[in-house]
Amino acid sequence: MSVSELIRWIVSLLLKPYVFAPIFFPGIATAFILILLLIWLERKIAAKVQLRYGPLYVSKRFGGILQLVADLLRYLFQEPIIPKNADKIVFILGPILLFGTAYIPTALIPVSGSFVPFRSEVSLLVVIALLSISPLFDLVIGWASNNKFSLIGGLREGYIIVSYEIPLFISTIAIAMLYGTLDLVEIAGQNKWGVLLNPIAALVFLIVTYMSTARFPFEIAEAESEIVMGPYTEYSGILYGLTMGASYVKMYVLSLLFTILFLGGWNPVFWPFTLHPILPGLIMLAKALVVMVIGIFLRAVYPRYRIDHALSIGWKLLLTLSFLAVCYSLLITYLQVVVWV
Amino acid sequence: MSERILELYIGPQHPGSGHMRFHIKVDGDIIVEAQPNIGYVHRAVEKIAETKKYIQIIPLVERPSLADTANPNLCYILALEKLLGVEPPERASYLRVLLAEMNRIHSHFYGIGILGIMLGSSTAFMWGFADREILIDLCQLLTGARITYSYIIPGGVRRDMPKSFVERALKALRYIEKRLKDYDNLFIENPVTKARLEGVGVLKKKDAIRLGVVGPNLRASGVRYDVRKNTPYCVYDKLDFDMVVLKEGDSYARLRARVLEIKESIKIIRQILKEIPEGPILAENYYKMIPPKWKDYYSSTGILKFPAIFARLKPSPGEAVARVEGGRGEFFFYVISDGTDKPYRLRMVSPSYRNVILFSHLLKGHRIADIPAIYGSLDYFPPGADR
Amino acid sequence: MILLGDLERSARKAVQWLVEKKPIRTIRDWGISFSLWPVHFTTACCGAEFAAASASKYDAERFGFLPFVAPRQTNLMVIEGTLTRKMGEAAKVVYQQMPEPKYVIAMGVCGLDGGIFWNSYNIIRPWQILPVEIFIPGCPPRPEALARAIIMLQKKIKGETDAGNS
Amino acid sequence: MQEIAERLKAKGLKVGEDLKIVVPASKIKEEARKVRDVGYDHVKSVTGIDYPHDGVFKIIYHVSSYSDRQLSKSILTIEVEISRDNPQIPSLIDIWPSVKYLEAETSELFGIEFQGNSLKKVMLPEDFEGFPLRRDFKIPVEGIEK
Repeated sequence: MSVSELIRWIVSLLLKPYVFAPIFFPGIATAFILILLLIWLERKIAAKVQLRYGPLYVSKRFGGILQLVADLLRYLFQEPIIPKNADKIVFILGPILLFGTAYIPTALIPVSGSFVPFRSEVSLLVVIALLSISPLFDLVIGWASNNKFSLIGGLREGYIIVSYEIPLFISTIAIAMLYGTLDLVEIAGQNKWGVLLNPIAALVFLIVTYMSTARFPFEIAEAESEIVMGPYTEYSGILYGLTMGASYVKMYVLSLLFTILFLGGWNPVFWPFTLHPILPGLIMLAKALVVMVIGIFLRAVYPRYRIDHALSIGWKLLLTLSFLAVCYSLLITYLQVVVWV
Repeated sequence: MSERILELYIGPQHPGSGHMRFHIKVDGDIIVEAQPNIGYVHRAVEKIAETKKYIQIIPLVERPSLADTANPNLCYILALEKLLGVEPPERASYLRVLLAEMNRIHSHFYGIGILGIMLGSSTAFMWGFADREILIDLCQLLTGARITYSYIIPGGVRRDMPKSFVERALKALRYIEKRLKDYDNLFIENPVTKARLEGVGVLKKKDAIRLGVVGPNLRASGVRYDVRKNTPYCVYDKLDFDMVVLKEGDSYARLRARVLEIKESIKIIRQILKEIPEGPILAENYYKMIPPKWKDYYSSTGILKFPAIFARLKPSPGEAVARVEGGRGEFFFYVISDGTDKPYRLRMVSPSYRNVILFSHLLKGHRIADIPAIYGSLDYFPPGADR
Repeated sequence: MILLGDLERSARKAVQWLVEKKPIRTIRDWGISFSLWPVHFTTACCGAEFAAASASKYDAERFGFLPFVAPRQTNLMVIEGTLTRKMGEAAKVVYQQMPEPKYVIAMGVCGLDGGIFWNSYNIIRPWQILPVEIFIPGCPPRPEALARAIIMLQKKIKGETDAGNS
Repeated sequence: MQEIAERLKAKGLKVGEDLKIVVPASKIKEEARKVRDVGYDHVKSVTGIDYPHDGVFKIIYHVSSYSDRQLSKSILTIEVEISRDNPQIPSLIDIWPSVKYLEAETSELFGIEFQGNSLKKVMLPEDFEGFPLRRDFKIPVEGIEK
């Protein structure tokens, strides 16, 4: 086993789909770079709307793009304070698990026709199930830091999680009916624009992505002006950095899912290119970026909802809309089967 | 039953409350009892005033309500002029009202900005403070200072209006009116703002009167009381503007009342810029005491040096009361002099101190998320309250 | 460097040696200096000018100066104006809650020696209770003065010595 | 001003020409109730003044009206004198609730006991002893005039 063979074996291992995808392309590396870009973009867009510059002198020529690198460095070298009466192990593990479990669903998201890490007939259901793991750690964080404001923040996070997950499930089922399959690769392969098929489900899914990642009108769990930083009040240093990044990772995953289900995956790419592993994935990433930019633009537009407004939207509005979406897709499938066949 | 109640301290560091602390008893999300704990910025203006000469008190009196400094200065000088028995010339009164109204506009923008950031809309905060800077530039052109003008002195004002002021002011006011439309679409008519403010912190008319509330909070509950209309001072009787009175009395009405008052103040400033008469800006008997070198300095630059008498100003023994409609409400001054060059007793009641009583009355029964909404809508300035 | 004794102490010594070396220290100082987040702690009336400095016209966010909410995530404390006794206790508590690389700017002439309220019975000087790095004169100081103070603090963090006459 | 003075005299209040009523400390409550019935519905300020040489505190209530248009143009002054060594006065909080914080501040800074006003601590820190606004509470003055 000479050295060159060893290197060649490692490289081939790295290029295997089930290793490359979760670590590099739709997985941790791109998500990490994307977080730094996204937060910088959010501050710049909010600054543009508010007639000012936003972060600039960090790297003047590139318009302050290194601002997030500076913030990350500060978090790294900041003293992580662990309060005396907080539950130590849970206090430290909370943000790490929150950040970690937010990535898991990318393991099932296909990059192109042939290049998918794990393929299964019910990959859509698996992704949805994996999505609901990471919000639980908000509750854990809220409870572990033994501070009144984080207790209330964690409780609020609990209310909101329950109120947005049911419409999420129902709207995905509604759109899956129209595709006829639960396998993400086939859904993406059909190149059909889900938005046109069932616009109600698309609307519900979009609102849920902004609700689950606390984008602006629904930024209630860590509402600054009411309960300081919500569940993350006691966190400092890199632990806080992880919690802040976790919501952006969740938005990244949800917007990838949104592009596959509603924006037709790698739609404009025709047959011969779909086998190329990276190109369709990049197009999908571009569409996901558009969805994310809309999400972060809301910071400059909306004030914050109160907890009971958000819950009433979640339970009353979104729930009925998602049932409507199911009936709508039932109607279409019935028409397709009976009338057109 | 008691262990259901959670005791919360929304303290001086908490973003939901300025420089004060709320002792809140919460049952679930509903506030059972709220007690404000103020005094965090109590710097004893009344005790210091007894150790300062009359002219030194002007900057002292402005510091507590820094967002709205022209009105306490005007109120103190009106009380002092009653003691001294001196009358400012016509042009000086017009300049005083001009500065007071410009200060009212940028104080209201300060209030809207703070309400915006309390509700979470950082754009309303940034816009509020951006448009405030336009008015501050105008005040800087007129008085030379950003927000602490000390512009009004016994018998008149310190500077005349520069030549370029009128058309720059009209240009700025046109820009502000255009900007107010943007505020309406983005922040005031925003469905989320309406959801957060409508029906929150309702102050009924008889409660507003009973609790002695002042300013836009009072007029938003339907009480027709504005010092500029009820007892006009300076030249307010010659200006026609109408009092902004709304009926609902909730936080949304208070926000709208402030925006409408900005429009009224713009109308007043336009009239002043049209009707301001020519003439001296300091009372005749004080003007005679200025040395000739400073007189032609004044005629060339329009900047007035104090006459030497102000250092040893000694009003006759007696007492005087004055009230002025500030941005946040009614200032009330009560000056007692015993013939020496320092006042025997200076009583300053600022509008925010009259509004403190509202917190424990309004916060009961609302949710935690309503604390910033109500706090922001009352436009409460803690240094002004604690003096 | 003898790696004797328990692992904990030697690990800390290793980290200390590593961080004090030239390359890592400059990166760390660069990172900290461009991400100075002041805690939301308005002590007195200079808060109006502090807000104007971080609003649209003077926009302190160009230097990475983002007013932030909780003491745990911030590394700069700006004492805006007069510090009364009651507020002094609160300032001490908030300062102790902030994580380690933290700096204090005393804004306004009241931070120097009490300003116009020098003879009030309820006033203490910030430098009596907190280690103040930069003093800003002015009552209230103009927003440009606060921006200049931030630049001076950034120079001081990066170790460019003559922060005084920048 | 004249017709306001007549309206007050009709209600049996001895009013000076500059709308000032001097009231002994014992009868403050009934006078206040009469003034409120005339139409003065809120208190603008409660001022304590310390006269150490003749050993007396003067408490001055400035009262005005929101609801009555004609009365809102005037400010009525009610002056009360209490002895300096045991400053006790019944609180007017049940007549004018707007007096709560104004009385609390005067009581804290002067040491005057307003019976019936539960609010005591408003401005000063808990561990502050002495009553600052009294004339005998000295604070440093400008250098040369020591």
